[in-house]
Amino acid sequence: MNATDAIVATAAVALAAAVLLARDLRAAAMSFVAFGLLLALIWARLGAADVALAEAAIGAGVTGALLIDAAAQLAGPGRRGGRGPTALAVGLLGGALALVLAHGAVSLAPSAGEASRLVAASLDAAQIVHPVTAVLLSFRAYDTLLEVGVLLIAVVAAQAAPPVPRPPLHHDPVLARVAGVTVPLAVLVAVYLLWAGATRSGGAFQAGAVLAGALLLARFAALPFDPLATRPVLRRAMLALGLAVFIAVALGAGGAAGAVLAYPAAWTGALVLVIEAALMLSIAASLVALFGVGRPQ
Amino acid sequence: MTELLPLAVLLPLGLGVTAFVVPERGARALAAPGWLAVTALVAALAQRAPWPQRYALGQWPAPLGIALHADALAVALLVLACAVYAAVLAFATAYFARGARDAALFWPLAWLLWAALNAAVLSADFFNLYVALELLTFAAVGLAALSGRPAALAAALRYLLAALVGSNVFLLAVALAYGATGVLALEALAIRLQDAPYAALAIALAVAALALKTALVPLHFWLPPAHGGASTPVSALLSALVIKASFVIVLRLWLLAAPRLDLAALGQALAVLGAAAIVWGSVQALLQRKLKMLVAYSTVAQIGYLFVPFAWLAPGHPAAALALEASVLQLLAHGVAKAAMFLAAGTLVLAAGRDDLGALRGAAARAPMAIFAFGLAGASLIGVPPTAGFAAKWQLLQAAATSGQWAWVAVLLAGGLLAAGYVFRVLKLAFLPAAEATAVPPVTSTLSLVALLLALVATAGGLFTVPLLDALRIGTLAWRGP
Amino acid sequence: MTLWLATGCVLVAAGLVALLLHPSLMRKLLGFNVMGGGVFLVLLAVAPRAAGGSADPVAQALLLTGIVIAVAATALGLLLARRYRAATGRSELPDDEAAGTDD
Amino acid sequence: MNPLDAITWLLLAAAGTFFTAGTVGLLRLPDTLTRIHALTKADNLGLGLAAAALMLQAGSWAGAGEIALIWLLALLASATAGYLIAHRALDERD
Repeated sequence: MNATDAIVATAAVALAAAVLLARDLRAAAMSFVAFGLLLALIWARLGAADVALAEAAIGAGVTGALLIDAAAQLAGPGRRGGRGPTALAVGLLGGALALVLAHGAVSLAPSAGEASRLVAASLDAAQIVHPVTAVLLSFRAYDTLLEVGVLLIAVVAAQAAPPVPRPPLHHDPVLARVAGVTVPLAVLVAVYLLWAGATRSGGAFQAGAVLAGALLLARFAALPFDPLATRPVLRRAMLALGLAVFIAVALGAGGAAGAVLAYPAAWTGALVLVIEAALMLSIAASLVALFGVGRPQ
Repeated sequence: MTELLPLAVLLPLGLGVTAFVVPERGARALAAPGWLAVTALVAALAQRAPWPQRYALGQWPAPLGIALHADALAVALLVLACAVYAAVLAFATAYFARGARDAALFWPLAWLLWAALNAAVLSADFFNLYVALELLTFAAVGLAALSGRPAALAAALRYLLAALVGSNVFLLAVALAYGATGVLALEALAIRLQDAPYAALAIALAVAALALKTALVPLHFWLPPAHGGASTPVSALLSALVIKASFVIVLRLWLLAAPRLDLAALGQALAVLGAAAIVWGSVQALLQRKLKMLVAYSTVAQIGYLFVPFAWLAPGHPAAALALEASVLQLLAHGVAKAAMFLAAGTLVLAAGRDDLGALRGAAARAPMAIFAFGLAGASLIGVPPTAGFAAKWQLLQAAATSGQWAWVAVLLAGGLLAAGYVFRVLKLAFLPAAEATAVPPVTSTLSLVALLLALVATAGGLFTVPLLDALRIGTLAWRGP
Repeated sequence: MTLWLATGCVLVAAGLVALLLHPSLMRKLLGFNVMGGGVFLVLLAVAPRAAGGSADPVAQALLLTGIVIAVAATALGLLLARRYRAATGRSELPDDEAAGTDD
Repeated sequence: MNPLDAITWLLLAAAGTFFTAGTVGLLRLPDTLTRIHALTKADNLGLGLAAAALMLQAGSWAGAGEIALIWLLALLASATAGYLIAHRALDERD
């Protein structure tokens, strides 16, 4: 343990307290963005660059934006805190859980790390250079496939209620000019993250989150760039594209390679890139859909 | 041809994607061929004894990759899902108006839920179980919110928040287990967990999370509004299948990941909570004033029967095999009977024009088939011979007798009596003459017919207990541990 | 690692308490996210260390999956909560569970 | 300590001072418009100093260039955000 780590850890706990205890919801949501960025810093310090990128883009970025966006609508008179005895009981329970957990986790004998040793030993066989990408799209590709399903279900489930009317977005010349510069730049960054994922940190999820940011900014700034403003069938197809391509490759390439979710060795790189590109588009479209932002008027 | 295992997940997943993209008309037309395809696949898979069958996805053997694992327990749930979906899809075709917004969402979510169910029961990887549970939760929450009415939204939110607590606790268990062992594959975990300190904490956290998702008393608070307030085909899916999947994962962890741990205290606790659920859920069902809420509380009670066998579910216990059989039979019996009962109850509500027990007066004349279906399903829940419910409860009684623990017998008898109480309360009202002339448009007989057919399956199921248990060969499911 | 473990456990407990106790829907979702961050921290802290100072790739992949699922859950929860608010004017769930089923 | 490190430390200390000033301003100043001053002016300068400190340590021209680019983007973002918030604040005041 060193001093920097101690400061970061203390700050994380303090920010969590700010998130949970802030008097108004918007302050809580803003604190959450700071909390997410601090978590990203912790992941970086722990040597998890991929997670740090994802936390910054998705955890702090997308989640933070969603929370700030919702804060205005969800603020209410609302009571604060729980009901006396229940609150005390749950609080004690929480404290006890933290102690037991901490004790339990600390007393874990460090494991031999068999799964991660196998990952390191199998990278050549998998034909993927970056270990995290290899786990996500080869060794544990099935997790990723189902996770994309989770995202699609969230989008479908979110349509279960009539949309909440929003105040119309106004065209703003300054925002439009700035967005005109940053949106193409963000698209470029997204494509770079996607491309980089094959050999180092990055990948479809980080890229998708950045692309979603670009699409939302374009929409807020009323730029003429809005690929999602199309016929409902096509929009739904775009949302489902990632999962559809993933399933098709799992079965098609799997058929050629002899097992579901296996890749023929010579084609691994190309197939992984195809899946990731489709995932990026669908993830971006899903995140935009989950924001529930309509077209500006 | 073990490719059938991953296909059992990917096929409904693909159907869900298709049903989402095409217009409602197309999704509706997909229901029958889609069901046939999945059922044919499951039937082929069920023929593939000896179990368990395993499949290494991407040809990466566990613990590097993720393995699917089809044993008797998984196949039992796969088959149950086929049966329940047959009825629910047929019911939904008549229930939802063509082109309606809720129908357009029901079809994709129903297929995605099926994929999630199959994924959850087939997975043999601790983290993959977490992802499958999330898939299941999101689909179930979306279905619960389907109507978009404020009550449905509140129920869906309560369900989502409860499930999210469970998800985080489950992930915490995964983290502890991974830290202790360095692997996630359940069978590899089983070997390494026995030496790990705090291994029991990881399993206990996971079981607690799953008890919340299965709505075991006292963690059942979210279930009645979500199941009772949803659209009728959704209620049937949620009550018959969704909570069963999380229960199957409890059994899966118990049998596959933790056979070498001493979990006797945890097992006793689950059994006692199960007994409490039987009594509390039944009493609440007796007190309800709405039909679908009554049926939902009956689910709370019936979940108790799933957990009582944990009193004997320890390696080497003389009643262990009986207890396991009791759990699996109850899983199947309640699945079919409760789906039938919810479909019948939904039909009765439609026929009465509102969901209120008082409005049931005269229902026997208005919707005789639905009342008959309700009664038959109720008989299975009570445990009247020769229903499937009787077979499950009989197995449970035998387990109690084998172990000489007679207190459980009292709980089981009380549960049966209370169930008889709430079922007959409904039937009595239905046979009273109608209080006022109701001006409700008649309900299509398809709805009643589907409910009745499923109720007949529940009734006749008990006659096939012996061949069923033979086919499942549940005894071989028991421990490979010491 | 002990430091990060302790931090993770504190976040788990704090988030869980907020998730269970706070009546406000949005604060419950904030609690869920803080708790999730704590769980992720515990996971990465107990995971085996890979050579060369970078974290265990398996644990990293699990976290990436977890982060995406968490954002999907948060987005779905917020959308449902906003629609519930728009329909009823409430940003909290009613105390009485039976009240939730009245149409 | 070599001179490069010394300058880095100096720049970082200055950056810290400006960030602190900006944060104090954000917390203490009376209304939205004056708070934006604190944020956009003091924090941007602080960020610029920190970026300069890191550029000295980047070790390559390309790395230093990336940091400079990030600083420019942050400037653009905060200027736009400041403008939008001010606009909104003025709207609400009317």
